[in-house]
Amino acid sequence: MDLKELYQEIILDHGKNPRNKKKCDGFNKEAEGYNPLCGDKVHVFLKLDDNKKVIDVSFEGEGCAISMASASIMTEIVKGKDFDIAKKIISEFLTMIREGSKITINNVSKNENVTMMSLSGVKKFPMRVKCATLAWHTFISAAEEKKETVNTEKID
Amino acid sequence: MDLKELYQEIILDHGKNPRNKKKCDGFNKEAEGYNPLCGDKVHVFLKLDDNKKVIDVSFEGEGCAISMASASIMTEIVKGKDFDIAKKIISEFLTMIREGSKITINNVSKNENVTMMSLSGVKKFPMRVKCATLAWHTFISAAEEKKETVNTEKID
Amino acid sequence: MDIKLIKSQFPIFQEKINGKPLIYLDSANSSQKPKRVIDRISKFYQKEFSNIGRSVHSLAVTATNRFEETRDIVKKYINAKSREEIIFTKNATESINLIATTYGEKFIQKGDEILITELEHHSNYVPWHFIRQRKGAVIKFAECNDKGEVDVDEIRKLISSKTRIIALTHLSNVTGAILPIKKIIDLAKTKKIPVLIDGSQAAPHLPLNMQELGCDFYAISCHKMYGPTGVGILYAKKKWLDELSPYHGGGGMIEEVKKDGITFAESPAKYEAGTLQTAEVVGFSESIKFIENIGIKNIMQHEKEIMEYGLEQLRKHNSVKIIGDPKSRGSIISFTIKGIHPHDIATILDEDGVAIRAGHHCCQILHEKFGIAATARVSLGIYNSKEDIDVLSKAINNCKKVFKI
Amino acid sequence: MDIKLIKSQFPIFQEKINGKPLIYLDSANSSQKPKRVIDRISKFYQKEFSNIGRSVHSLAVTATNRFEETRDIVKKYINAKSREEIIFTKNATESINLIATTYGEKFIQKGDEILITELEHHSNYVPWHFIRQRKGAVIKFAECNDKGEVDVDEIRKLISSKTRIIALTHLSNVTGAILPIKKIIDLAKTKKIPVLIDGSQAAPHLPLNMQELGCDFYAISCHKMYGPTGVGILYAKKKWLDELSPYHGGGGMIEEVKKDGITFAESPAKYEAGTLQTAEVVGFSESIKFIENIGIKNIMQHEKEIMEYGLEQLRKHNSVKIIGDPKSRGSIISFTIKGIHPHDIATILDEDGVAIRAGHHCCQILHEKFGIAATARVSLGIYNSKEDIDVLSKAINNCKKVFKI
Ligand SMILES: Cc1ncc(COP(=O)(O)O)c(C=O)c1O
Ligand SMILES: Cc1ncc(COP(=O)(O)O)c(C=O)c1O
Repeated sequence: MDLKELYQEIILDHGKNPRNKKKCDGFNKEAEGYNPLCGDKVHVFLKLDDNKKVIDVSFEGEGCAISMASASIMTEIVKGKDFDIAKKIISEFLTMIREGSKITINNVSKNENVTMMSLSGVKKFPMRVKCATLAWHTFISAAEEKKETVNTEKID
Repeated sequence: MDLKELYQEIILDHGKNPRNKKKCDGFNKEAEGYNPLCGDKVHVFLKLDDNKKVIDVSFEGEGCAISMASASIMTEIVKGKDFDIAKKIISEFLTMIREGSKITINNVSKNENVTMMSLSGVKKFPMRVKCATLAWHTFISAAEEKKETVNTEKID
Repeated sequence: MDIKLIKSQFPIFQEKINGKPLIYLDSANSSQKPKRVIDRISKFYQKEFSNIGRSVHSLAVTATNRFEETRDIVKKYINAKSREEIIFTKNATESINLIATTYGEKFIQKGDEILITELEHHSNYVPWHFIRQRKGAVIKFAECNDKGEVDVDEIRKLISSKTRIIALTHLSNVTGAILPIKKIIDLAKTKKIPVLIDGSQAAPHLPLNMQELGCDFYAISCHKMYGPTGVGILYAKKKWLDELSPYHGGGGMIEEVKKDGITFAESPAKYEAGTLQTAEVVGFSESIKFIENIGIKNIMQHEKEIMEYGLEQLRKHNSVKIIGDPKSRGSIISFTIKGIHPHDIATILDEDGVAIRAGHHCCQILHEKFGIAATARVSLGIYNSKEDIDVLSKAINNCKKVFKI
Repeated sequence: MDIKLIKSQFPIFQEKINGKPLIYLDSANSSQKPKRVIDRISKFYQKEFSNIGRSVHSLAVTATNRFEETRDIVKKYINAKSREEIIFTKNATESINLIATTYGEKFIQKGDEILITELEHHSNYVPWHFIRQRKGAVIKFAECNDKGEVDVDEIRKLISSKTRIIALTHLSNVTGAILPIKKIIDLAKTKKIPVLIDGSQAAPHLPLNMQELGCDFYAISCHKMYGPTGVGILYAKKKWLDELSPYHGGGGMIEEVKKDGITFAESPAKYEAGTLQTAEVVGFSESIKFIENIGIKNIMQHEKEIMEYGLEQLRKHNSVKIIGDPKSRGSIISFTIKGIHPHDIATILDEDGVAIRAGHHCCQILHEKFGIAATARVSLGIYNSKEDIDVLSKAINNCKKVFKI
């Protein structure tokens, strides 16, 4: 049943108890994301060091289980990684969500891979894809210091 | 065949050789009529005496055979009659065009009755009804000194 | 009244959604269409189609007659004083924009006040916002109380000598509240302030009587009235249509066109530029016949029964919170479930074939007021039954199961 | 190409007009609809209908996909750069009003010049007239020559440092002239003046390639393209849609709505307020497929052949005068008959089942220029054949007989 694929244990857990849902200490970059269709909002806070390594990352926001879980998972995945690597991972993640492909990049642990893949169920729910991708886009926007709010109507 | 009813000999004759198509001498009232759908235009000139008798009446204008014939016939019918009687005749004429009734008023000669009835064929051609009634409305407008152009979209 | 029989007139209910029968609870968004409406459109294209009002050939005459007959049918259905008061637009949104623009342009100046309510759909706020921006006017929002209603006193309080128009919804598309518009219109009349009613939600569910209401403008959305998409109606008192400027410029709305000036046709032509939604308008005549055949009173009564059953069933769920509790309620129920976001609810319900809407329903002001980003909304049509509510209720249980609540 | 087979796809040709087969020569007014378009609309209502873009349930997903797929199909068909450049309106008239209003509001000031031509349909003049009135701008009319054409030099002559926009028809709906719009656009580019093309008549008959043309705006009327009524298209370069203000305000075109301010969605949503013409847009996807199946080149060639045969046959009638003689002509022929008013011609032709249009065809400026109040107009579609012209020719003989010419 597709619903079980969508609302996997991992997602329900992250949705209910999102990790890193706060303003992280000493963040030096941030960005907002917005999904005008649903009203989902996410605000990403990011601490990059001079070598562009993600020292810390967190988010605030409100939205459906998918968007909150997705934001929570995103913070776990990218924290501690170099931004360039994080960007590659995110690119694979977005392709996975859109096209149902596997994640093959070897910069993520097996565990991380499983966690990211827990969001693969949204592919069968086209109206929910944007919920799953919002935080990831917003992270990149924060790191690259784009001025505008990420708007799911403008991306994807 | 309906076409023969529409384009009766009398109408073709009046259409080709309209009577009283000029500015009549000494007119003291006038009004314009316009059919925005077809572009038919008619300008009625009218000489009423103090007793409201139609001393002279004429028209200028351009339009289809029906509208020109109808204007020509109108001038013939009302000329020499008291305005109040002309108004009654016109009222019967308009009902005839709309509802296909006969003209029973006894202020018109048998000949005049036949001439007016020659326009009865338009009833079967709803898009042409306004062509047949424009001049008659405009005559009344002239006599009653209404300011606005008669517009077939506003009447009927 | 045999609801099964009525429902069987809607072909869509033969479809399966995720293998389940369709339980359509999203009629406030757009209603489904009965076969006679769908067939009328087809037949029109198949046998009668031509552009209207311009050509003198037989097809054009037929098409024009069918189109204009619909205007008469609408006039009669809403009891307007004259057919010239019925303008066909593309949706209720255009109807409201038309008035906001033409009335606003002429009668609203810097510092003038536009009075709307916190319940308004974006379609009855954004057009006034444009006027606010262009003219430097002020928009005042009549407050909505805890029950999701706006009462006459709230309106009275906000009326001032600068109020130029009152624009408000007849029936809230979120709380379902039916506003006391007759009283508000009567009040406004004593102050000589024109009133625009957004009837998008009311028109499918309440009797409409323009002469009795006495409002100046009334906007209708035909696709919510079992009608085709692409048609809206603007009712406006004749004096306004005479007084206001035209809106869209183009073919059909002119009287005479010269290089240095243009004169315009009278209404309704004045406000209907270009080729109209001919087939859709003709199709809509069947929607009104459909409603009239059942009788709007019967529709109201049936929907009320289902709505009340729905409230009862929803209230049985501890975790469900119903938004607003209006004394007079149309067949709309918005709710939230503690711990489950409305979008997740909608997705899970859909698995059971239950179609509801989740979101802010184009009422962000109201959602902000209630401090929630989104709600789930159940809205009814004549085809709904108590069984639909039962399926809904079971599907809500499923939501709770998925989310382990 | 088997025209009989193509014609058989149009149900209306099974109808009799005054007991005669329908000879439809009024496609410039509105084209007839092939069965696949009619059926698509029915099927959509029967099996897929729901409001789009707002709900997350399955029906809404399907409907949204069908709707947005049509945008992609249109984008591809007219070779726009991106799908965001395709705005669905209710007709070409609205498309032009949208641009005249939003562009005019922002970029046209007192004394500025709007350059149009004497060939323009009222829909491409009245909206600019509104801007002229509101802003104190000037409208300059490029002259149409005896052949019913407007050439590049005429445009060049009128361009000044005050010209803010050039708006002109691609194909005249009276003389049939195809204007050298590519050259005019190239010229305008050197002067940095944006160009709006009224493509209402061209779109059904000529290949469309926005990127090659390079125009800023292009208006299309879907009901003239074998499509449903109630849909038009506005193509606009992305940069304009980003830069101009929204037009209608309402649901779907906003980003965030607060009491003291509103931010707007990006195009296309920015310009598509309220519930759209969902079924009609979806139906239109079949119109494009219909055209593509035949091939626009084949359509052009066929229509050209019939049009030339029509000119030849009409010229055989001494009393017939053809209006204009453009070098490059679309399948439109306007004419007069000495001694018979066009309305009488149309009525008499109709008795023989021949549907033509008579009047000023929403081009009063042009008719005044030619010193005639009205013309009779024959306009072709893919379903017309030489036999239709033969029936027309005989029907004209009948006109002459009735009028004893
Ligand atoms: C050249 C031209 N422009 C504009 C229009 C207006 O198109 P629509 O009626 O679809 O708005 C037409 C058709 O009537 C036309 O022929
Ligand atoms: C209260 C209200 N007003 C206006 C609208 C807009 O109607 P439409 O989408 O037909 O323009 C809607 C429906 O979406 C509504 O519910």
